[in-house]
Amino acid sequence: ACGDDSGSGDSGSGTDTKTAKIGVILPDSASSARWETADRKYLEEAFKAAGVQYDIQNAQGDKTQFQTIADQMITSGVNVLMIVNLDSGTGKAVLDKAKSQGVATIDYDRLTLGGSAQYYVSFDNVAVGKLQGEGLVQCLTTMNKQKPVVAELNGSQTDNNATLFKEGYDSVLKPKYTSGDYVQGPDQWVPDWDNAQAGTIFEQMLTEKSGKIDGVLAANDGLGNAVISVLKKNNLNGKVPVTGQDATVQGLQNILAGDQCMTVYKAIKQEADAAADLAIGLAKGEKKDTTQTVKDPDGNRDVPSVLLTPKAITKETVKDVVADGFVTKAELCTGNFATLCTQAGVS
Amino acid sequence: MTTTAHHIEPVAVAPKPTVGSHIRDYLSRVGGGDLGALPAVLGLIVLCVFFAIMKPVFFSAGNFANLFTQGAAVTIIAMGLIFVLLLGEIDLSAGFASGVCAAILAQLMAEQGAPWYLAVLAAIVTGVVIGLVLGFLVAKVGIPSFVVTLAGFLAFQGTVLLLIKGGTNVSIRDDVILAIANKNIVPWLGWVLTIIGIAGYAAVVLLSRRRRAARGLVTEPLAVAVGRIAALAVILGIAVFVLNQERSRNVVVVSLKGVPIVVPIIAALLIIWTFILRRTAYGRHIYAVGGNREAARRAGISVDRIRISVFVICSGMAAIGGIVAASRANSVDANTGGSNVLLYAVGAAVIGGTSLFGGKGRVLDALLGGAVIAVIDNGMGLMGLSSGQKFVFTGVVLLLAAGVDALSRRRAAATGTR
Amino acid sequence: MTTTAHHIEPVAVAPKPTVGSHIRDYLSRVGGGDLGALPAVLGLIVLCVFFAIMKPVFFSAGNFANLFTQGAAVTIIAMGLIFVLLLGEIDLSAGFASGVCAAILAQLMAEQGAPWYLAVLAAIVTGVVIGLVLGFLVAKVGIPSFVVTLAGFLAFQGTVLLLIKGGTNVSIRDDVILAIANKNIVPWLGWVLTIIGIAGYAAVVLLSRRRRAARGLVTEPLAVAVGRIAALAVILGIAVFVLNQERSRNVVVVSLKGVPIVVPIIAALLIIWTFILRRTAYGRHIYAVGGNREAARRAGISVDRIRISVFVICSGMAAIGGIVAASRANSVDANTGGSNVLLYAVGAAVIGGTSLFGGKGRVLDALLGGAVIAVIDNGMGLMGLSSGQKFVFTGVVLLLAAGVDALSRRRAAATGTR
Amino acid sequence: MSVTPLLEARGIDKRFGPVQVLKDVDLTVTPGEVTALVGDNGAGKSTLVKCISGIYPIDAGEFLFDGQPVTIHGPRDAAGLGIEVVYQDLALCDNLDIVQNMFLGRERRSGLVLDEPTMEQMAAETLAGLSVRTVKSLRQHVSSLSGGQRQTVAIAKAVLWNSKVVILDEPTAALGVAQTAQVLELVRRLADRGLAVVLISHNMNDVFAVSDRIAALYLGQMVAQVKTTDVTHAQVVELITAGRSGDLGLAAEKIDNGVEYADTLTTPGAEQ
Amino acid sequence: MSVTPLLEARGIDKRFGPVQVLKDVDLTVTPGEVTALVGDNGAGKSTLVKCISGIYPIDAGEFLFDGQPVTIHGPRDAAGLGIEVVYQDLALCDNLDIVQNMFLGRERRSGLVLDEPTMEQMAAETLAGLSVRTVKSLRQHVSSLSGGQRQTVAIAKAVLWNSKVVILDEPTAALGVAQTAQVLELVRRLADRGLAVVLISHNMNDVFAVSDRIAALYLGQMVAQVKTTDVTHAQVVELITAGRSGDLGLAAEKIDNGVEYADTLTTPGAEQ
Ligand SMILES: Nc1ncnc2c1ncn2[C@@H]1O[C@H](COP(=O)(O)OP(=O)(O)OP(=O)(O)O)[C@@H](O)[C@H]1O
Ligand SMILES: Nc1ncnc2c1ncn2[C@@H]1O[C@H](COP(=O)(O)OP(=O)(O)OP(=O)(O)O)[C@@H](O)[C@H]1O
Ligand SMILES: [Mg+2]
Ligand SMILES: [Mg+2]
Repeated sequence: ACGDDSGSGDSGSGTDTKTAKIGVILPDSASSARWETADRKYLEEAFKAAGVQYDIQNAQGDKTQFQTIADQMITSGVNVLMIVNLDSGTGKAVLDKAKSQGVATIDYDRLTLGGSAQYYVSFDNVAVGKLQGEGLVQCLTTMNKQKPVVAELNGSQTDNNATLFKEGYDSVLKPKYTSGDYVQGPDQWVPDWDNAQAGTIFEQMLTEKSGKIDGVLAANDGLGNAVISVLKKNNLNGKVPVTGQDATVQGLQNILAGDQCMTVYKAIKQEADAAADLAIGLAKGEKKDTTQTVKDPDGNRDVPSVLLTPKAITKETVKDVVADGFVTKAELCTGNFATLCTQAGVS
Repeated sequence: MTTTAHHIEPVAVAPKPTVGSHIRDYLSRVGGGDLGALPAVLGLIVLCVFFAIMKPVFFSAGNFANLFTQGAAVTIIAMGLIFVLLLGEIDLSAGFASGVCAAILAQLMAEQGAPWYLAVLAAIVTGVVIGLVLGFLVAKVGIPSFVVTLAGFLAFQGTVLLLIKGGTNVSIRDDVILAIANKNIVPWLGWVLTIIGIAGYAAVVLLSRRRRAARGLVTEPLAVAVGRIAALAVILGIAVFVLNQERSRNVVVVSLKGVPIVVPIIAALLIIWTFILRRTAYGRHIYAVGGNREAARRAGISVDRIRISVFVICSGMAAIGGIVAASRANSVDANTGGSNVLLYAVGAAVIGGTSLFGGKGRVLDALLGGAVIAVIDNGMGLMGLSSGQKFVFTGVVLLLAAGVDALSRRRAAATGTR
Repeated sequence: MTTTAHHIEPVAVAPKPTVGSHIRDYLSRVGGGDLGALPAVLGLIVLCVFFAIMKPVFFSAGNFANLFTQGAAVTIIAMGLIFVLLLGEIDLSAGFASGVCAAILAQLMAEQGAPWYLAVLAAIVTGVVIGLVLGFLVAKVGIPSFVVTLAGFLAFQGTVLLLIKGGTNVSIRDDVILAIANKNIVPWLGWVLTIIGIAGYAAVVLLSRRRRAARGLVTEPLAVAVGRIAALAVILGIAVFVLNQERSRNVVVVSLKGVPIVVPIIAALLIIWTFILRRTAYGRHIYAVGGNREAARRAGISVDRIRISVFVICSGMAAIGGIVAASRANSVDANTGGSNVLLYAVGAAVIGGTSLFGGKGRVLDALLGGAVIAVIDNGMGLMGLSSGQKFVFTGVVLLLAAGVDALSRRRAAATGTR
Repeated sequence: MSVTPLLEARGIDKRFGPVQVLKDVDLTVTPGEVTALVGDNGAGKSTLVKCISGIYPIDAGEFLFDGQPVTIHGPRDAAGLGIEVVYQDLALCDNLDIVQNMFLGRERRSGLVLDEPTMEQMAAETLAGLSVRTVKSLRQHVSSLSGGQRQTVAIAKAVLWNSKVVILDEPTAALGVAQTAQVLELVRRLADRGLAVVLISHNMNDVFAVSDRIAALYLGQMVAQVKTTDVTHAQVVELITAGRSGDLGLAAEKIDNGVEYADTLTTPGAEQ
Repeated sequence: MSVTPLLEARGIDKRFGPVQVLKDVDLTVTPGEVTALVGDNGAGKSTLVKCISGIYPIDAGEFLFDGQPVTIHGPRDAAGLGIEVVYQDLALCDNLDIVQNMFLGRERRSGLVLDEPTMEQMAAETLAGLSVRTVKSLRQHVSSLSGGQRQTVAIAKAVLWNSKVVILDEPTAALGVAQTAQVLELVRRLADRGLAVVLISHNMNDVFAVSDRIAALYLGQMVAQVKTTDVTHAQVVELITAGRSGDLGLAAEKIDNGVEYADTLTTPGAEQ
């Protein structure tokens, strides 16, 4: 319904730093580790630095909860609302409600289709998927696998980002399947990104293929770890490349151990800082310009956007993540990993 | 057998009760543990005071309106669940059944372009059919309801996914459907409905009093009857007054006042189902089957039919709940009716005082328990805790609210009545 | 009172049963509906045949071994739940309680660098403490167990999040813990344990037979007793034989054979808890409280203590289940013990034949029901369906398995015995 | 036996799993008469009643009502024929009050709505006629009633309706002196009004006081159905405890049968 | 009254919410004697028993055991004092078998393990002494027993133990002729062994046959406690139904009290 451009910036005007208050709703803590460990931290730092009031909450994957939190934030007087939607429907409902109450809005990490947010700040999720696909191809090539059978373990089918990731890596893998270079193996979604279920699902893939799986496209590090634990049980770890995402400590350790082939590092600090910058501006009644836009096909409008590029991490580049401060050496290089860290040049 | 000296006296002669005796009676009943809705109401008050102290904004008109729309879907589903629980059965699938119905609604409108009334009809019919199937499997095939509805829980979860074709979500654009959970009725209409409600209640109370008096049965004193009516009028009046306040943050942009549309919907459902449970033979039979299935069977009640019917009611209400949820979310996706919806709905019923073992419960319980859960959710949303803290806190607060209830009922048990 | 003509005869004189009479008796009991484990076993066979036809690889030694490790955690949690269900209570928090215990285990090892045995101890102690708190709230404060454990469900979910600091995964790197769900015992040890098990069973059966005979009580014929022992020996023998087959995909790289370590763990738990339920006064009292709480109280049983204790057992077993789950996943995350774990565990108990109303159930039920659920999950994993289809299919298959059970029990009800 | 029987049971067999509880039982119930059904504990009296009212399906045999064969699949069918039963295990809903229990399954309505005032009034009248004086309120849940009060409610429930056959399974077991007298009087009155009444009782005084005919069950077999005036106290007690008395009851060899019937009992000292 | 009473209740008050069920009740139980507790339906007999055994907390009054004041907080305390009760609502666990029910709460063990053979043997012996002949197996669930069989199990359960006081609440209500005789004999035997026995019954023949002393409750008040030999049948019945008989029982004005007591009852025709 609401499709007009939101460039006017009429909302939030007339407020000063004292009453500026920013609400942030994070989606969950199951689909990825980042929300609670990274985003919350960086956003808090940025807001504190700017001296604005803020309220960051997590909807725990519950849409009703998501809307409730939004209602509560609007009630408690935020003038900028930044959301990571759980789906476009509730996202749109929240954005529209906020707009009708004169609250400025930002789509963080996920675009709300048909929504009314002033800005969109994100990594390119399709690009993330592409990196995963390319990473897997790279590993399979170095391992010199002929006509490898590739299994795909997608994220939650109910998460739109999972669909975007899949779109990305399928764009790399599909041509290989059609050309006959690769053999398409089992391809399943993991409900709720649940790692335990992922283990069973992969174990059954392996059983069904009688062990003939040569590469696994796992959508994030948690799923990757579930795959690796099954491979370990069959002493196949290290022999079958597995992908990941999020550059978690666990994923990086698996990479160092040689069990995981790559992960995707999204410099969340950059994303958080960019979003915080825009939010603080809106809260203070300033209107900042962005260079990029993203087309919202549902709302038929170009959303002013800040898009950041993800980065593939392999054994060689693990040190970059530490250097970035995304994970600390102390948490990464525990126990046996100390030596591996040194080998990989982590300092 | 010696049967001397027995004289048939009239069972006893009761003096006409007075206001004083009535109040004394009530106090002694409460003292003796017959608490009715008191503990749930008490728990609710404690919660509200707590949140109001922690976050004064909790007590704003805007937040009051939020409460209703936030708790509506769970409360409606809980109302349906009451019927299943009254028989000592359970329906784990009610949450996702609401999802299936919502998905049908959304798809019919989005893909077939069906008008809203057809879509609503289709959703409710779907709910009824689901209930028929579940009820048949429980009553006629004899599979325990926990297993049947666990299977339903899984199957409907899948059905939603299939209906909305994977991870996308289907937007709802129809204004009528969207209005349900997002719009308010104009202030004057709120007052009109309130007055109709109070007048209706007064008519029922006074008429049934007159009918009893005509038969020479004991009646409550007129003053007490009038008191009840007045109490209802005051509560409704205050609520409507508050909801009719302006609650827009920016009046220039938009004016926001009036009773949310879901409120009269819930009120209507409450009245209808309470009437059916309390005043019809069917409702009586539900209690009988829940209290003692064998006794009900021996009394000639068609137990199977009752068992099937409650599942139909439950799934039908789930369909309505699903429509409200879809309206509130402006969309339907694979999670509609999922996550905590079911547990919250059953929890609402149980907190309200409905027993999981059957035979004991009222539709009003769903409302009271739903209010407790909505208040906790709402208040917690204002506190700004991290998600871990929030879960822990919600659990603890829920426990405290239930503890008020339990401790007051314990006093009852101690006096021997339960 | 006329009391002529009554002669105290010995209650009756039972002829010594023969093998024939025993078999006839059994058949007539089955015909009369006293089915025991039969329906669950039947359902299991139907499922296996179905999946074997759909996917022949289902019947491979490797998949057989998978089954055990996949179903272990849910089965162990279900075993603990049996105790709570036997009292007619419910523990919704068992899933996340297992998550909390697993998180404690993982964090102690990862952050404190604690040795595995200390971590395991801490996890189990945590479980016990959780059980004590839940039990206290249910038995002493008097809050319905559904509400208490719903609060626990929420609070523990939050606790897991807090323990693992948000959404991270805590890896488990300790070899002993990892071995539990991922390694096998050497083939010869498998055989030794099997033989010990069979010998123990034989000793118990024959000894109790001898003791009854010594008192002149009716005993089952020796042939029947020997037959039971032989049956157990055959089943165990085949299972161990199959599991001792080579199932590595690549024998050159690694040899993979032997009974998974979880199997003897589950067997030990099964034997211990069955012993406690069937052969001790404590177990008897659990059944009594579940069957008729008031009668148990009048018999001088300390009902509160029993009620608390079952929650302790349940949460303690959840802790063990959590450890197994952590071992299998090689890590602990915010979802450990979440999603469908609880519903599957309760479902396992109910499918096995345990009643949600208390008084009826065995620890073996958890195993049978757990097997049904594991087989469904396992077979479904082989089929490669989309998520939506998978959910629907799982629901339907679950229903079919339960339907076999229900229909065979219906025959029982028709003859009037239930 | 000149009046045609209203209800006849012929060759009823009933087994619970391996245990045969009723064996080829015949019973004739005549309108205007009180038939006392007697038998030892566990003889099968209550089971027979439950078979008649359709609670248990029978394994063999048939029922005739007014001379016509009928099939009774459940309590609804029995009620449809005008058979009203007071069960030994009273079958009241503890969560309902006295009035609600008394009218269960046959609620009075005005339109759709339950007609509570009428029901309450009728219940009060019926209970008053049964010497109930200590009930505090008709709106009391039956779970809070004393044993005798519960039994009175169950009896009152059965006699509220215009039925043709009333079966009472030990109706006075928990009743006080006055209440027992009232119920016996009521039983006689029902029969005099032309109903067929079956009374189960262990109290021989009561049986001889009100019954016209006595049917004796012994270990699941009907051993005699005789006029009350034709037998003595002692004879009936003998029939109950031994299965025969003089030329009444089972033939000698049949009694052996009866003992064999109990042969699955687990007992000590069985070492033969 | 020369022997010191074993158990004494003094001034017991008990109310359920607004309803006062026991009013200042005194009761004395002497060892070696059978005290019959009589009263109309709903007089409060069962409630009194449940107060003594600690199932209901009392509102006022005290208990003396062997002359010492005692507090009884629950059935465990009562059992600890040696008080054993057969309740009117039998309180058996339907999901357990006969042996399991009989030994509930006092299981025999050898070491940790239940000693099933011993228990089964003892159960069989006790039941045989109570004329139970139709029970098929001691391993039968009590849910499948007939009314009389259930009652016998409950009685057998109570007399298995070496207690000092045995209270039986209408123990013979559902029993057959032979079984009733056995139980009455047993009651007499228990008293003769020096136990204090309280027997509640509505059957005056039984009361006069076995009791040494009669205590009569009327609408929650103890109206008389007399030697059985000092009163007649008719007197006792009058005490039960009217609260007084000649100079026994309540004074005239107190009876009015009794009627006022029932004043909350909902009744028709109350238009005064
Ligand atoms: N559901 C059942 N399953 C197995 N046996 C049963 C069942 N119901 C009753 N019996 C057995 O059937 C026999 C007859 O029981 P029934 O209740 O008919 O006796 P009754 O004549 O009414 O005795 P009472 O005078 O004690 O009430 C008893 O031995 C009883 O144990
Ligand atoms: N839990 C309760 N709540 C309220 N009233 C009760 C409760 N239990 C018993 N009463 C009432 O107390 C009175 C006494 O009951 P009680 O069972 O002691 O009678 P009784 O003398 O044993 O009668 P009976 O001979 O019928 O067994 C009755 O009027 C009964 O309705
Ligand atoms: Mg009977
Ligand atoms: Mg009594």
